[in-house]
Amino acid sequence: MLELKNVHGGYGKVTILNGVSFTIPKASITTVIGPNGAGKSTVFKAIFGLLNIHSGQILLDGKDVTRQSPRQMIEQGVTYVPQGRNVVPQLSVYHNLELGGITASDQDRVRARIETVMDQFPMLREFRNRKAIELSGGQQKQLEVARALLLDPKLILIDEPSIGLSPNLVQEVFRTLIRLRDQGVTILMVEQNAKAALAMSDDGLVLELGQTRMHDKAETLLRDPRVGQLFLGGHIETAQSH
Amino acid sequence: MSQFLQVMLSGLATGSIYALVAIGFTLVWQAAQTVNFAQGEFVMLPAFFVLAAMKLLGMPFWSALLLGLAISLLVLGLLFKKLIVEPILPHGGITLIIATMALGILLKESVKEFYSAEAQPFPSLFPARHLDFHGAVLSLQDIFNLVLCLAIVVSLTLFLNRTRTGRCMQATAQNPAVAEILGVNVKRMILYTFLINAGLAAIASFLITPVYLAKFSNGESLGLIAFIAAIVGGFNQIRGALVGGLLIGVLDNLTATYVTAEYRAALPLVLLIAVILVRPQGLLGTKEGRAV
Amino acid sequence: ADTVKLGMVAELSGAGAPAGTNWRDGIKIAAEEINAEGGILGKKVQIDEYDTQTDPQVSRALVQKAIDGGAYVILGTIYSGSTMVNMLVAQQNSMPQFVGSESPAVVQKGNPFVFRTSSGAQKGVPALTAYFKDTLKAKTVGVAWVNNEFGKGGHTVFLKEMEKAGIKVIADVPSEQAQTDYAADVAKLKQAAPDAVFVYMNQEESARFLIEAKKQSLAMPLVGEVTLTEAKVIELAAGSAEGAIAHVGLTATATDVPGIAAFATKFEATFKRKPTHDAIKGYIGAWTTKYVTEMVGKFDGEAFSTRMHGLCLKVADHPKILMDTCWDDTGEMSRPSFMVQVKNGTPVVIGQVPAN
Amino acid sequence: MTKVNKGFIVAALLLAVAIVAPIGQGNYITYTLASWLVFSIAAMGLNLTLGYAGQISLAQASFMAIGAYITALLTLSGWHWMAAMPLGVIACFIVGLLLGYPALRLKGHFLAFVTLAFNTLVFLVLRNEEWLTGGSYGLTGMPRPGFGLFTTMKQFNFYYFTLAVTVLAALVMWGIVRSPWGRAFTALRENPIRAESLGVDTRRITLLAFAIGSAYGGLAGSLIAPLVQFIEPGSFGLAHSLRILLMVIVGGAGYFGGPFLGAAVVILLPEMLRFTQGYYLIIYSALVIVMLIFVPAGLMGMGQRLREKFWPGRQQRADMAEGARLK
Amino acid sequence: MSKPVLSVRNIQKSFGGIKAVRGVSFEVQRGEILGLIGPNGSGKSTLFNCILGQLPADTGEVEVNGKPVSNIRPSDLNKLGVGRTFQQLSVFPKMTVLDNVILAGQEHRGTMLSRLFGPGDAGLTAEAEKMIEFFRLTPYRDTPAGSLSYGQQKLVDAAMAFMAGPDLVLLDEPAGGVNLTMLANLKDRLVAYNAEHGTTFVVIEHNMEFVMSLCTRIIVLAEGAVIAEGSPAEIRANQTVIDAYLGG
Ligand SMILES: Nc1ncnc2c1ncn2[C@@H]1O[C@H](COP(=O)(O)OP(=O)(O)OP(=O)(O)O)[C@@H](O)[C@H]1O
Ligand SMILES: Nc1ncnc2c1ncn2[C@@H]1O[C@H](COP(=O)(O)OP(=O)(O)OP(=O)(O)O)[C@@H](O)[C@H]1O
Ligand SMILES: [Mg+2]
Ligand SMILES: [Mg+2]
Repeated sequence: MLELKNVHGGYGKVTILNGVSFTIPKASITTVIGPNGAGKSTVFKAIFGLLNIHSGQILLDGKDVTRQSPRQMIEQGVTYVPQGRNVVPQLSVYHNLELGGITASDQDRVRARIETVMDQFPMLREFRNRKAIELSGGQQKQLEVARALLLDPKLILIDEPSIGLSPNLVQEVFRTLIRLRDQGVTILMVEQNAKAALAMSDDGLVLELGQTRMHDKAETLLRDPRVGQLFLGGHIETAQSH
Repeated sequence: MSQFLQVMLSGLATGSIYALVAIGFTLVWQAAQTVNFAQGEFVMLPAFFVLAAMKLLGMPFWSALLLGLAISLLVLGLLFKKLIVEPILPHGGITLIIATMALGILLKESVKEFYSAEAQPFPSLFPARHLDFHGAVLSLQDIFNLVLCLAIVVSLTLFLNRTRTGRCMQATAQNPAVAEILGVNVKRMILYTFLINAGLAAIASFLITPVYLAKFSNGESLGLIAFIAAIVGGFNQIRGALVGGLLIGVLDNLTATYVTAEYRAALPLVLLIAVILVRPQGLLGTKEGRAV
Repeated sequence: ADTVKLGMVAELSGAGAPAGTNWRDGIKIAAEEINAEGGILGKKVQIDEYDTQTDPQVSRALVQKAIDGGAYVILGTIYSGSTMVNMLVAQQNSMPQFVGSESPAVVQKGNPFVFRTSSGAQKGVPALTAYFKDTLKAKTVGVAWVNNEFGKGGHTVFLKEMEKAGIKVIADVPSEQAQTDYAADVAKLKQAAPDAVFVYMNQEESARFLIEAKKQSLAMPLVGEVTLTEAKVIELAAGSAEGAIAHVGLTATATDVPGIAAFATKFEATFKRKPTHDAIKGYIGAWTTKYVTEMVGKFDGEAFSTRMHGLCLKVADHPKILMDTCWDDTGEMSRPSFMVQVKNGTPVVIGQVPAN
Repeated sequence: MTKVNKGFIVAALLLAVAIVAPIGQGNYITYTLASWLVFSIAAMGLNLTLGYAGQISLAQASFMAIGAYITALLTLSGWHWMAAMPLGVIACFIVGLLLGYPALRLKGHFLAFVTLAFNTLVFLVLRNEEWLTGGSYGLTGMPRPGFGLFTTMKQFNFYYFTLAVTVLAALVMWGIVRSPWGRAFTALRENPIRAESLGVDTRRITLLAFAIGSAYGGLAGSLIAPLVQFIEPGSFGLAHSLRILLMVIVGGAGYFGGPFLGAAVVILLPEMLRFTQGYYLIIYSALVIVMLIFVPAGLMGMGQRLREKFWPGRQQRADMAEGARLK
Repeated sequence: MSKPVLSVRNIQKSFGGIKAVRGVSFEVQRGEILGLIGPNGSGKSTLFNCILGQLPADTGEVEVNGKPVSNIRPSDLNKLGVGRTFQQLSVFPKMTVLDNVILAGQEHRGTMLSRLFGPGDAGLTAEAEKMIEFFRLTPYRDTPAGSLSYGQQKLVDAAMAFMAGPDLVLLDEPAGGVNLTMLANLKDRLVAYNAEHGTTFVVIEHNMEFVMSLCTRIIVLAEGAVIAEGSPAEIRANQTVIDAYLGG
């Protein structure tokens, strides 16, 4: 479905990605983990056409999509939820949602979808006429996640959806992702909440210093002691014991 | 009494002109989050396009007007966006502001060098009919300006808030990065903004030049007053420009008539500073929401 | 060298550009004519242009630059604010300077090197007193003036003159330079209803004032000094200038003066527009340079200035001076002048005022 | 440390250039160079307010006016410049402090408006209060200061006098921006809310940014008075404030050397273009636009751009040297 | 017991029609690590902002060490020894990481005047470098903070909160986006600070593992009001909390 071949790229003069290669199969969930600053978000930007790629290739369904613009990526069924806050501050919640479907030709369908996601995240319905900037951190994140679900993407790139979400909503988001996968959507996700994320994923990918270090079944990674030690907060248990 | 009425009405009429130019400021702000300091020159220039078309091409007035509008859209809309806004906008507002200041000088000096340094008469779009209200005189043009201004404010507000394109333009201005990843055609939205702005500037130009006369330096004070009007009304609301413009027009005339002519430029400013300090977001402006 | 440099320092850009460019173009015509007649003392005239951007500080720097560049006389500036500064530099370098400024202060500083090309407001405005008093028989007047150094000069003299003549000034309305909205100004005058109004502003301001006056049907006679009836003002104000009256020193419309008619024709042929009085002033400045230098017989600023004081040039001997002209010991200038009124869209001479 | 040393060498070189620049030049060039120095001082002040502290001010020319009029009035009435100047500077400091108050409530273009209005007010007061300021005729004939045997009546001497003042002013500014204050100013620009929560007294820092910037405007004004020996309200209008703003941006806002470069471009470039006659303002403004398109960070940012252009080599990510933990 | 480090009484705050905080009161004793949890939009951040003077509360009083601080400005509060972090990224983007961290400490050194004449780094470089080292940011010492990754900026923010040597620190979602291993370090750091200096912490967090293992006491907010309070174990077992927040 999505394949990265030895991608190098970065910001300005600095090279951040030093050869990232992986393939993810269709209708699967792959979680990317790695230390802060490893280049996880940068990989997403590279895929979505937001990065200066020096070399390498990105293939979507076998088609070369290296250096395509975000709009072209959206046209090919890719959506992207970046890390951090990404709302249009002065527009209402509803209009922010609507922007999520702005590229769709069938606007009635988008409107119907909006109703559905508002059922899923009731807060959005309650606050539909408020400015996005006025929402709390987690509420804004809900808005963003909901916004990504309005089109019919075949690939969702979602960067740390759990930041700022309360535990029950994290579960809700994960459930939604699983449901989407079951419908045939491919999901590539970054999560620091890695244990929970890997537990629901098919595959896991470890990124470090801008390189793919490991790529395996999610359970395998979860059980790998080195991974646990280095990236899953291995000694949280030990800390708990005293 | 008739003096007071005259001053009020004239103030409103002038104010509507300020408002017309000020709308451009608020529009560019709402759709690109920047300030075009060449706005005054944008209003000065279209009249010269028309004059040039009449003088050099020998066109009749009305077709020259149309040609002037078209050239304005091309030069002040398309070219401005392509050559100046697009390359500089990513580097931040203040850089673009300085660039537009330089552009203002460029336009002004070009008109002076290539057309004329002297003021030129400009035909009026309206018959010179004057209406009498209890001893105060108002021209047909004044009334038209007021009505048009109102209509533009209403339709632009509706367009920006009620249409999807309008909201895409706002999204582009407020958070271009997000607009881009959602698939909004950011460049096109910016183009729309500047095309509308150019159109407005051209209309304002055709309306005011018969009275203000066509002169290369006309933009200086007009741009400044309109900028003030936009701020006072509230930069993030189109209708703020209307209120700000009318307020300044009236205050200026009242000051000059009843208080002081030497300080006529100052008193409105002082009043407005007071207003701004009480309502930092401008009269009709809305707060920008949470900061923490 | 076989050329002599004239330093033309004027307002070629900024607010004063219209005046400055006319001044320059008048000088250009003069330079061509002078060169065609063999130059000054056999040397060709070369005009060095310096643009002050209507900024006094820049004008000062540029007079300095013109002097560094070897100019023989300075021609300019027109705005009194600029002249007041840069004439100090010319004076320090004993450099004769012809200015287009009309502010009284220019010739009151005891600068022996500065010479006017038109008479100052303190001469022009008093010439009007008789008109207000005897012709219009005004008991009360209003004055609408532009609040810059140009307008202020005229305003001060006017108030003094009216007081002397026993005419009451019942409305005193200052306005800003480049002002566009004259509604309040005219409304005030209308309310006060004086017998006549003295209008003392620059060109476009005059035109805008006249348009508004017409709109509010201001009924009393509007009388100005020089600008009010200039061709440009009439063109700009269109029908609204009808009936406006002014006292003018030199006007391109005084076509019964042969020199002026010839100049106006040549100017229009060259520049495709009508000359203003600034153009005529520049022209006269350049020609006077030639005449007086040749009287002195050498290029010597001190001698030139000494010769200028108390000098009278007659058209009979010096045709390009256009009208008989005299300079006094302060550099002030006098020559006969006209009263002009706009009739059917053209200024018509309605009377001559003798030199004062 | 090496960075500081490099800056020091550049500064020393520039100073050397500034010292020899007027030698063998005419009065006019010397005069222009002196006005470059004066405007550099004014721009330096605005650079602190705008470039470092991020507070938009469109009123720098009016502080030059205040400094210039105070100096002019006092020196005309017989004071020595050395006594008059501090008064002008202090007055500007205080007025700047007051002008800073709106900045505590207002941001962005609202602040721009208030400062713009202030500039207009100062202009009107100078023009209308003729009894004090000479109105639109201005004040003329201010004496240039003398120091024993060294008199500055000559253009040449006055230039060196101005240069000395400029160097002192630059040293003081350097002291300010490299002290913790400088960091606090930048923090105010970058993220005032976070700065406040870290103990930065943003009110005081905002006011100081205005006051110090204005004091530099005042200093420039007190030099303009004896330099031009004529001042009038029109020389301190809004257009001149914008010109100083242009200097700051063109030079590179927030760079220490920016104002000097910017002032040089804004003052000297038109001089160099003057041979193009009427077209020089057109060419000049077009050049400024082109420059902003290609080097938006101002001329000071250009060095960096050029370095990147000619030494395009890629750079490794910062943490590469640490090595991977997962082998 | 001694005076509470922080005492909050009846804080209320509405935005237009929305009652974000509806009369919250609590006390924090010296040396406590208090957790503040609750669903999105329950008013946690708003409560922090009211306590810290970033937003004016509609009603209510706040005392720090027995001193009323209701109308005090954040900078003065910070000088009383109260540090904080923000929920959203909040660094000085164009300043280097080192400058960010030094700035956080410099305002506590000397007076306004001495800072003008003192050394450029206020003598803080060594201390700041140690802090940077701890958060594994040494390679980024001279990088502008704005070009760090999300998690790295979060760490810079945390580092800044510690630079002033605070008495009381309020942390708004310190764990968001931070790698679990680094998070464990952060937790150790908090615990160590708490043990060594008696520093008191109030932590807003949605990462339950982190909160439960770190805090000594937890307050749960929902719709602007306190709905539960107790030890981690009690909270974990509380059905209301499970329904409103933790989920099944
Ligand atoms: N805009 C930028 N400009 C320059 N460098 C950047 C930029 N964004 C990120 N970097 C650098 O790129 C590297 C990788 O960043 P990235 O955001 O991809 O990390 P990440 O793996 O997503 O980390 P996190 O878990 O903290 O989100 C970091 O070292 C960071 O310093
Ligand atoms: N400036 C504001 N204007 C309007 N409403 C606001 C504003 N700030 C906060 N609110 C509202 O107040 C409520 C509480 O917000 P707050 O940010 O305190 O929530 P929170 O508990 O921190 O949530 P989260 O866990 O998502 O960060 C929310 O409903 C929010 O929409
Ligand atoms: Mg990331
Ligand atoms: Mg929150």
